[in-house]
Amino acid sequence: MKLITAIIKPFRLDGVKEALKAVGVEGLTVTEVQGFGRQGGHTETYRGAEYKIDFVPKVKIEAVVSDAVVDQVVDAIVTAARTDKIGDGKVWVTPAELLVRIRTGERNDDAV
Amino acid sequence: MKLITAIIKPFRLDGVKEALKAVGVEGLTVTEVQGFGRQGGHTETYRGAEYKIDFVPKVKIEAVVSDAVVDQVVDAIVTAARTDKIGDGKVWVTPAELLVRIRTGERNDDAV
Amino acid sequence: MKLITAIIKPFRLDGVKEALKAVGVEGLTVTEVQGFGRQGGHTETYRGAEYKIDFVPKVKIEAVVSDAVVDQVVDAIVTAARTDKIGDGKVWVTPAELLVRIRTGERNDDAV
Amino acid sequence: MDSGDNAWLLTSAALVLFMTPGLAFFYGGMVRSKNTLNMLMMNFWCLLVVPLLWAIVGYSLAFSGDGDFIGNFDKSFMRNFDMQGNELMFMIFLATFAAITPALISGAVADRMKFSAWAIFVPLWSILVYCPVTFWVYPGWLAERGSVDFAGGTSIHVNAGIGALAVILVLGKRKGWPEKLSPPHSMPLVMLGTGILWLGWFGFNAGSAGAANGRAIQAFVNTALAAAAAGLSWAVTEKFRDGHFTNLGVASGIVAGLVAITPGCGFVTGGSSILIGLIAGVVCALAVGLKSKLGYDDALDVIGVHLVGGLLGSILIGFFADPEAFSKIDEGYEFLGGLFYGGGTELLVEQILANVVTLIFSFAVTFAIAKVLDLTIGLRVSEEVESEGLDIREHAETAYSSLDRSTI
Amino acid sequence: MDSGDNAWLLTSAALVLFMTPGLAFFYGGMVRSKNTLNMLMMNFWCLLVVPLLWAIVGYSLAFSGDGDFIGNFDKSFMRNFDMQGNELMFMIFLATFAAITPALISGAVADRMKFSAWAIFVPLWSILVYCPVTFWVYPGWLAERGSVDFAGGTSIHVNAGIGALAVILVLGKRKGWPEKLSPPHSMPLVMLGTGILWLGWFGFNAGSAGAANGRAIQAFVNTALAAAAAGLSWAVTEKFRDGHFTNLGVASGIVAGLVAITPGCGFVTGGSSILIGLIAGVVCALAVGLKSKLGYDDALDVIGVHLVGGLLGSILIGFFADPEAFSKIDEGYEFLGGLFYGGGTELLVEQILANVVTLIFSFAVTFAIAKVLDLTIGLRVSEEVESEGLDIREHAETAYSSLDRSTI
Amino acid sequence: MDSGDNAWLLTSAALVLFMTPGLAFFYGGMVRSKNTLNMLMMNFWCLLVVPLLWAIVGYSLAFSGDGDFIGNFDKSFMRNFDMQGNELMFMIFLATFAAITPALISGAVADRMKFSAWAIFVPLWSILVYCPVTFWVYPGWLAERGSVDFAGGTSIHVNAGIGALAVILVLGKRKGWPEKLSPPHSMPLVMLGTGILWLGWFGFNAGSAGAANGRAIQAFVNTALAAAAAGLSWAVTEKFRDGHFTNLGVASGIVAGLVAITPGCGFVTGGSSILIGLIAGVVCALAVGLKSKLGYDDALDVIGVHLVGGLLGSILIGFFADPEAFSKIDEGYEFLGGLFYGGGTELLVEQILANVVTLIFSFAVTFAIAKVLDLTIGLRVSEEVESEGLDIREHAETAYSSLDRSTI
Ligand SMILES: Nc1ncnc2c1ncn2[C@@H]1O[C@H](COP(=O)(O)OP(=O)(O)O)[C@@H](O)[C@H]1O
Ligand SMILES: Nc1ncnc2c1ncn2[C@@H]1O[C@H](COP(=O)(O)OP(=O)(O)O)[C@@H](O)[C@H]1O
Ligand SMILES: Nc1ncnc2c1ncn2[C@@H]1O[C@H](COP(=O)(O)OP(=O)(O)O)[C@@H](O)[C@H]1O
Repeated sequence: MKLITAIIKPFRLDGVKEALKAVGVEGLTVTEVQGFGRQGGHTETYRGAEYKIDFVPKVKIEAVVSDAVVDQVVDAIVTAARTDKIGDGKVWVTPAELLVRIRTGERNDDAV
Repeated sequence: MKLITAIIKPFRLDGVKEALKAVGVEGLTVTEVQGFGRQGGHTETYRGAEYKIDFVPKVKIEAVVSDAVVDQVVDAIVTAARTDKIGDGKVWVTPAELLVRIRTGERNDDAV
Repeated sequence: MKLITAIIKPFRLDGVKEALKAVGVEGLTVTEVQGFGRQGGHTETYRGAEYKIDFVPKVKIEAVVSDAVVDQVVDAIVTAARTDKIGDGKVWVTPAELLVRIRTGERNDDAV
Repeated sequence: MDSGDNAWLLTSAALVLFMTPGLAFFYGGMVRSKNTLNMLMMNFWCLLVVPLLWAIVGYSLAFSGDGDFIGNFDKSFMRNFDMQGNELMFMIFLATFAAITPALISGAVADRMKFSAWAIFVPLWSILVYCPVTFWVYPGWLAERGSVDFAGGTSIHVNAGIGALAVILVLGKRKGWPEKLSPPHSMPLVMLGTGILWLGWFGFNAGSAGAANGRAIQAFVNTALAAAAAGLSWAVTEKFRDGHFTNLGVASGIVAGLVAITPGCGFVTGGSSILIGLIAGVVCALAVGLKSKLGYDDALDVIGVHLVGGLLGSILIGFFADPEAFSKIDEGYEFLGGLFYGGGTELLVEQILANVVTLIFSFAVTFAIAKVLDLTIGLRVSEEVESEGLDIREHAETAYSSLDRSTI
Repeated sequence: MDSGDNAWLLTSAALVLFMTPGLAFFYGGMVRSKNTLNMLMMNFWCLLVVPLLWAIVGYSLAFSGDGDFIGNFDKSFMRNFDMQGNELMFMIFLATFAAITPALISGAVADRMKFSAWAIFVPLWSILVYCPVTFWVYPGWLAERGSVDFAGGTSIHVNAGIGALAVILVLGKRKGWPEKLSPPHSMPLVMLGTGILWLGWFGFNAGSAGAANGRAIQAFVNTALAAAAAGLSWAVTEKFRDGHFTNLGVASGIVAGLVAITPGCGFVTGGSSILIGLIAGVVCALAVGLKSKLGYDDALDVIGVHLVGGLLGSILIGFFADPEAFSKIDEGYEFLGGLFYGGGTELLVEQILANVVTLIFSFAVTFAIAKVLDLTIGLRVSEEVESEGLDIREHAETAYSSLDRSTI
Repeated sequence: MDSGDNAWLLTSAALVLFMTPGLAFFYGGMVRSKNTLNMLMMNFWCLLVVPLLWAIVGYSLAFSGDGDFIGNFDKSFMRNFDMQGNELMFMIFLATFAAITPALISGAVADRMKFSAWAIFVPLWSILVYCPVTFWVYPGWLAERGSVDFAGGTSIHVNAGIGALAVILVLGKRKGWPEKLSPPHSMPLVMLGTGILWLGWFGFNAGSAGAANGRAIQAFVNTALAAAAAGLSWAVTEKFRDGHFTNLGVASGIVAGLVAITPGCGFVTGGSSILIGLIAGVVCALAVGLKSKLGYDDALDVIGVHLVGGLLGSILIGFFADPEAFSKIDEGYEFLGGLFYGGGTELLVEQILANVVTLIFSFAVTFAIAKVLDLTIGLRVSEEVESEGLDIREHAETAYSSLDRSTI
């Protein structure tokens, strides 16, 4: 089992979700996050004072998947999230030793 | 050290927290997330137009624990979070190589 | 590659971000989370009724970094986040097998 | 028709109508975000249904005819109005009072009542409870006996407050109550509601003078002072007991003071209104604690604030009513004096009687309505809907949507 | 100058000015949070620019002189005012109407219009469209022929509604529309806007009587009843069609009813206003569905609510106008009767004519303004700005900042 | 007592009372969410404490008796009022002004003042600063010399603005200021406050005419035009300097314009009010930049907006006052003419004198109050409370609770 984590631009969420469904990922979890990176933030001006806002709204997607499909899933995310502009985000993969479906107690590949 | 991550129904948070306390987990971190899975979302209607809301509010719990108690902790979560209805969520375990308590600099099992 | 996760006090975010920049971390992702731990929560009173609020606002920082810099990064976080008061938070390290920059498809150390 | 009086009544009616959205925000901020829209909807529903019902039949039932117990249909459909005498203005001004009265009850039933049941409850209650009680208190037998109610302490706050108790006894407690309590999801929304309510209450109380005269001014002054005094005394009570001055305490105290001065604002003078406010703030601050002891789940304290505050204010008239002071303001304005102002106990007895009668009648009929609704269409949502939230399941809407900024 | 009339007009003008912030919240709650401040700003902009323009030249162009087609400059810069006759009051009261009219259009262009283009569009449209149409409908030729418009159905709602259509035809659809829809980011903000709009509309409609007289009272009653009726009928329409009573349905219905009763509130009686409201609620609830069928992206339904509701209300006067009833309220108040009140078809024909003329003129001139702006400075933001959000890119501001509580 | 005048004063008083919640939202939206409720509470506190104090003793101290420097106690406890002459109305109308004046100061001390210190500061300041200054400016020696202040430029805005400076000099800067700035946590809340303030300001300014007469109308017109002009000129200033039209700029400009026209709205005509507004918008937009240069932490710009705007408006009366124009509106309404209207420099000198006196007295006494409070109970929260947030620690409340929708 692997946990695949992707940080993407919010407006690509729908596309990535569809792409993941297409490669058979049936469950995932989404978090609204703030990203800091090469893209840089922006400046807001309130009453003439400048506020450097370093963080850019991003969306984090997490999905635990079977080892067999990891590459496919990563590719699907990268393809769907890509806009070729700075700030497109990152995908990373970490090992997961166990996955349990709470409702049934099923484990690992059965729980995906 | 293992990082245990659980996605649960929001209204089970209190119960799971108590169950974790009962098995000796003294620290955990909670995030409000949106889940996508078999449970499906719901439809909202604004001025006659249907909006398919795919995501369901969930709560993510993360706790880093000693290897020795992993099974116990997973079981505690599964038992406390279970409602036997679709959408109860998932628990997964990933290896953690290091844990530091910022305040004291203590490491690993001492830092839990 | 390692994924470094830190739970810190919100008002230390700026300091930690600067410390990370100083040791060469160019990207990271931030989430607003709620922590539960030794620090305890607080009590709110509405119309005379007490509400025990167990959770304390915290900020989670995630950064995937090269193996070589892990210790340095952890140290930087610990130093910058430390206030010596209870509730300073935790840092943990988990292995990451792959990191991809979505924009370019670069992998691992090139993608950091 | 005097243009100045008209101007004030037009303004007052607009302000009182605005109170129902204000109440919606006051209550809506106090519930969790998953039930916020249901709360707003219960209140707005009253604004849609009641004014129409009032224009068609309610006003006539509550104010027309010489009967002792109920009005007739002579003025239904806005017929037979005295167009020279401003009756159309009077009707619509009172329509806004009729609308907010059942809306008050929504605070008690928060988080668990079927909207379809509420949709039917509101018009039924207006006709079967609000119209007769209003008739008794104003043109009818209670008024004739000597009891007074300037702007609706008995007919509105006591009436809605006891009605709320009757409904929640049928409806039952929220799942988890009283162990699991949730703090208000948006205190700024609560404070906005408070501000709007106070603003509107000037129309409510001072508009009830029916003219832009000295009585309206005195009622206005009393409204301002009693609200301030009660907000202060509630806040201080909490500070002593719990250690903090809280916004919700201030908001609750302001509303309690406004409720308590409502029946008497046209019969007492400024000093008395400060005292009434101070008393109301302390008493209501203590009264909201009763529900957990007695075991009824009055979610947002309709009983502790409106029933207790209304009763208190109405009965205190029996002590503080000061006809002499008003004779200097407005000639020919007559009412019984209170115990402290040389009037003996007569007024006090009448005030108690009027409220006891209202308590009994309103409780009984409201309980019957709730019971019938419960046995027919059901009063309460399912456990699943209760835990998922009423907004999504009852209204297919979400109060705050953030993830969706991601689309496009 | 009668002090009572003054009091009511002062109050009304204040309330109508408050409607534009109300509209800002009504619309601002419906858009996503990334475009909320742009929406607020488009509305507040009208409050800054239009009253100044109106005082300087607009009022004179719209109300001064004996011409048939346009006013003159005699009363520009507030000169030559009849100071005994309350003309200054009249000017500022109408300034608040002039301000909200272009603001209505902002709902259609939401999420994609350059703010610089909007900043210029507003004064241009006020002078080139609003002033002439207002002249025709009030002192000018359309009024002289016999058509009526009590508080601005034709000159405001139809005018802004058709103008909205013209602008969005030049502007184009939002990226992703109609496949990708986003729910309102804050329904409580929408409901707050609704409450404020209803409150203000009493000033709008009943203030248009120009005095605190019986006509004002009747207009007030009609405003209350039509709004309630339309809120109810829109909500019931949705309940039957979609299965739920929704807050947005109620809010939309209330506004539709207010729009529909605006032109006729000083010509019809209470029963008719209930009917007009009921009809408007159903028709507008259906009309908002047209855009996806016809393919124009009227983001927040300015056409379905204001154009359709305004036309409906204006034309229904031709059926329901009741001069006899008003002769009992106000002596010497004369207008043609509607078809159902013995007046034949004359008024109906004039109402249709006035609206057709307004539709053609306003569409043509607004389209031309939009086209010129598009060809010069550009009407639309870039795709990048559209997806990142207009608040940050056009205004360098964020509606809600939470992470930043972390600093210090 | 004229019913039309009463109607307008009742309305005005209600609207002015509503300004304090409006100010609470205006300020409350600008601070971070962790300090929002503390800000609301500081404002609501003024609404609880000051009207009571005013009725009991403040009004008498500020308006009763023939002294030059301070009133007497003859009218304390609302005794000895001229009930025919509307004095009760006058008292309560002015109570709402007295309440909002210290509330203005809350914007300067945001994020760091102990609530217990604020709770005591407010009544002390009202009695020791507000009452004497008001006495001098209205019945007392400054007025007798010839200076004017229609609705409270000197006695309210200059007074509160310089008081704010005195308090923050004792209180010190917020931790991290000026390096660490946090953006407003909710701009919609700020814009809501702005809308409410503008609405209420019509009561503030036009109500200060004391009647629904021509002067009230002129004051109303001036209020609308100056606010619009200043909103526009502030926004344009920012557009040129910073590149964007911002909501906060518009909001700040509107308030600056309202402040600046407050003292003169009953002495200048419409054209002058546009000029005053345009000037105020630019000057205040620049003035808010001073604090970072001079190093005082005026959190929400009470000095840049209220002190500077109030001084500006008060002194510009010396140029623009136009008694002749008003003689056509209201017979027997006399005041000195401004420099541009044939009045020479006399009025200008008096205006400057009145403000200088106020600046000195208010600064000195406010500084003393703050110092005493600091040395006794302490003016400032601990560093820990400052970084954790005042809402939780000072009030045991949280503005927005979301996680808790999870319970049940
Ligand atoms: N090393 C990292 N660890 C965790 N998240 C990262 C890392 N680098 C970037 N990110 C996330 O990815 C987002 C995009 O990164 P950025 O450097 O701005 O652009 P790009 O990915 O196109 O080079 C950031 O906003 C941040 O959320
Ligand atoms: N593979 C997965 N990876 C990460 N999160 C998942 C995964 N599958 C499900 N989830 C999370 O668990 C929640 C419940 O899953 P769902 O499929 O709806 O029901 P169930 O767990 O009962 O089968 C989802 O809403 C989502 O947040
Ligand atoms: N075992 C753990 N796993 C995950 N997060 C933890 C764990 N223990 C603590 N935390 C997080 O760290 C925060 C601080 O922990 P706490 O026990 O309060 O203080 P300290 O770290 O100073 O001992 C908690 O609020 C929680 O968010």
